[in-house]
Amino acid sequence: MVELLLSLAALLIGVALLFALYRFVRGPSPADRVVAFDVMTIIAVTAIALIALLEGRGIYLDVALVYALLSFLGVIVIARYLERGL
Amino acid sequence: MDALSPLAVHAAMATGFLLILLGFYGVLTQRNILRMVVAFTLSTTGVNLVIIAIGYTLRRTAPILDEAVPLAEASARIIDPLPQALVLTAIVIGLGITALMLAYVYKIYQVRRTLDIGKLSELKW
Amino acid sequence: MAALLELTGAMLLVVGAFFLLLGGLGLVRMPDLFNRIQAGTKTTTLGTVLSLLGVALMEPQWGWKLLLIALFILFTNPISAQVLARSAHRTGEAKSCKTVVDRLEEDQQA
Amino acid sequence: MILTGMTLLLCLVMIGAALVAILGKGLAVAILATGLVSLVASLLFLILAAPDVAMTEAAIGSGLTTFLFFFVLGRVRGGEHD
Amino acid sequence: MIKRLLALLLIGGLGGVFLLLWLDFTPPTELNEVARYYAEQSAPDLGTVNITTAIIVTYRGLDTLGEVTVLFLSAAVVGMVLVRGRRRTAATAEGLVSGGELLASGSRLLVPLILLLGVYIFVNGHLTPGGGFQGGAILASAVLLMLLADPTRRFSHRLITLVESSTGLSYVLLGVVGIVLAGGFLDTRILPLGEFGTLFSAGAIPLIYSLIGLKVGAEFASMLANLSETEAL
Amino acid sequence: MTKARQAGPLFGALLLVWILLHGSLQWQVVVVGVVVAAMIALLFSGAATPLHGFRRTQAGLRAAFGYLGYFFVELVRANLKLAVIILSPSLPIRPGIVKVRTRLTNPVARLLLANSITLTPGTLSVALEGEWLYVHWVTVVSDEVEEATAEIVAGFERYLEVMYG
Repeated sequence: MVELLLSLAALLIGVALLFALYRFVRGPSPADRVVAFDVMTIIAVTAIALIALLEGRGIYLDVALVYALLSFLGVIVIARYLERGL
Repeated sequence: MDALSPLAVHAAMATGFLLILLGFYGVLTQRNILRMVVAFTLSTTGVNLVIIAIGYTLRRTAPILDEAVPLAEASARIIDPLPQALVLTAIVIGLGITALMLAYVYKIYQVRRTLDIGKLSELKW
Repeated sequence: MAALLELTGAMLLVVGAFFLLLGGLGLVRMPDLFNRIQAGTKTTTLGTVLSLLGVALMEPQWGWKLLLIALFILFTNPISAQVLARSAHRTGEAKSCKTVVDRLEEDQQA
Repeated sequence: MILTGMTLLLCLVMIGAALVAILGKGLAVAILATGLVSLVASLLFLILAAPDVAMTEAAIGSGLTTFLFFFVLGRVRGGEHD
Repeated sequence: MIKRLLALLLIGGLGGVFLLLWLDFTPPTELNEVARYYAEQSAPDLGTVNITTAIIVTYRGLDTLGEVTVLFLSAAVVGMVLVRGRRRTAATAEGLVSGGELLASGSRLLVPLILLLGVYIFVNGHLTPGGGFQGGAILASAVLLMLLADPTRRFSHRLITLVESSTGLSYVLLGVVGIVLAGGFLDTRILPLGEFGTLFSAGAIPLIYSLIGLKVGAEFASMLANLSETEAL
Repeated sequence: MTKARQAGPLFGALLLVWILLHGSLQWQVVVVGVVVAAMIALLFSGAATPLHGFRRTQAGLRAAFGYLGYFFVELVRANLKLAVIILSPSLPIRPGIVKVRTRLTNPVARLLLANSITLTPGTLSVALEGEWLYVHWVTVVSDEVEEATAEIVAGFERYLEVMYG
């Protein structure tokens, strides 16, 4: 049962990733792609937690910690580039 | 708990190889230097991925001995740590190299006002 | 008891993943950038927090670290969304034809 | 099983992002796509049981590389079209 | 046209080689001899939980020293390449758009947290994934966030250089101490191994990794500072 | 002295985060944590934490809990509302950027307000200038300053005003 639910969660996350990828490829403007990128990094945090769960290794969460705290930097860099504040 | 099948390792490795090829293609065909740098970083990532995929050993886990992997079982449970150490180094150096390349791109643009590789022809013979 | 906790955790994880999926869908369906940011920020924040809570229920000894991850997400995610929205507005990002009012633009022109 | 499926999907996303990086129209998009490649690579490293490498990729790919590229791109903005 | 054809040919040839390699590859199920040595010996020998760290800091410590040197050189060359364009005053930065109040408050809030995370990552290098390089990159990310919130911000080059050179010197000195007190250059068994799995264990590894972390952080930070201070074209 | 007092809340917050990161209270962890937190706190005495300017009275504490509860309820409401919008085929949106007023002056409180607004039903802070906050609203109910303020800001401001004075 738990196994099934976990696969369902993984499937949902994967589909979400594909939707975001669609927006990333289609654009149309760079800012749209940045939003897709942002969503993908947040999805990655959940994916890391899921991987840690599946492998049974709590230490993997440190990677999620790094992403949770640093992923917004990339978005801010691009936002500042777009408004010419770099 | 949930094991990775050989198929996945092969897929990851193929992706790595594909990334290397795509990066090389980009480096060889692009005319804009900045785009060449982008392609170069792409192939760096590909190389790293291939090395990590080679280092993966089936049904084993990361080389960190905590409560999930006690010391006594270490040699039966963990994967080869050496490629990881290698790639870790490569990624950090990769950032240094990227920074260096970008500094040169910046300098070239400052002096020549162009990024087109075709117009930078002093070294041609 | 432990089995029940695990089941609840897995369900929460699925709910969280569903919200992430909604975020992706919103990203595809929404007509302009600002609405996409809205869809992308709110749903992914709640989705991540819920799924981290689910993981915490399944593996209680990871709780503190998961709590910190959730806190960091709650702080950083809106900041990046706001900075992006501001920058996009400043660069004149196209707005959907459904937009009824834009006070910021009016004030900037005044 | 789940992890295998995840790996295959991530490989697909990675190839897609790499194609965008090489063939995409604007330079900004190409750089953004390399950021995406680095993100997916980090997840793949984690699945392939290399958390150290995944964390390195996370720490470096999420902010620093993107900044370096966009900074230089911002300074050479005019050079893009020739 | 001919160029593109040549490129495609080259890519095709390389792809063929890769294909052969790929078809030949079967994922192993057993460790090779070197890996088994590391798996069995590094924990009793050096007291590290994370074997990758043991390899980077001790078994291949000299490589790491070289790596840090390469990073230092690339940071120095970036500084040198850009030195001609160094901005004299902050006045030229007036054209830059400021980051806005939200980003400023957010960065004030998050910079200490990011620094703390960086320190956590490199102090726990022997226990959890991560170590000096990751931690250093995270420290530099904190500097990057400050820079993004306020592009005109100046950093103290003297402080950065001081941190970089003193940590580098201490690193080499610790290596030399290893020759005197233990088995050789960069041998980390100069301090007691401590209790396996606690923060103060694994000999000098946490100390060396902290030094590497600070040094890498200072190198990346000096790179960022040099870049941000170059004049806009 | 004032510097040390200013660094106090930051030091406390950092030490707390440090201990949560390790998830243990071994003496080594605490010792290293104290040293690291003290160093960062002294280096960045100008930095902010949620504790900065926080009114440490019973009323402030009660407001903080009220704020947290209200925030999570609003977060869930926001997502359900957005889910309805995204899943309905006709996409019933009426977007616009409205202007609202805030009375808060403490920077941390203003940041928390903007973040909360971003995460709650249908609104996204776009810019914060002086007392004006520009908010993108998916379903604009009213574009008058006072009504929009009552609709968007008032709920959070009630708690934040007590918390940060």
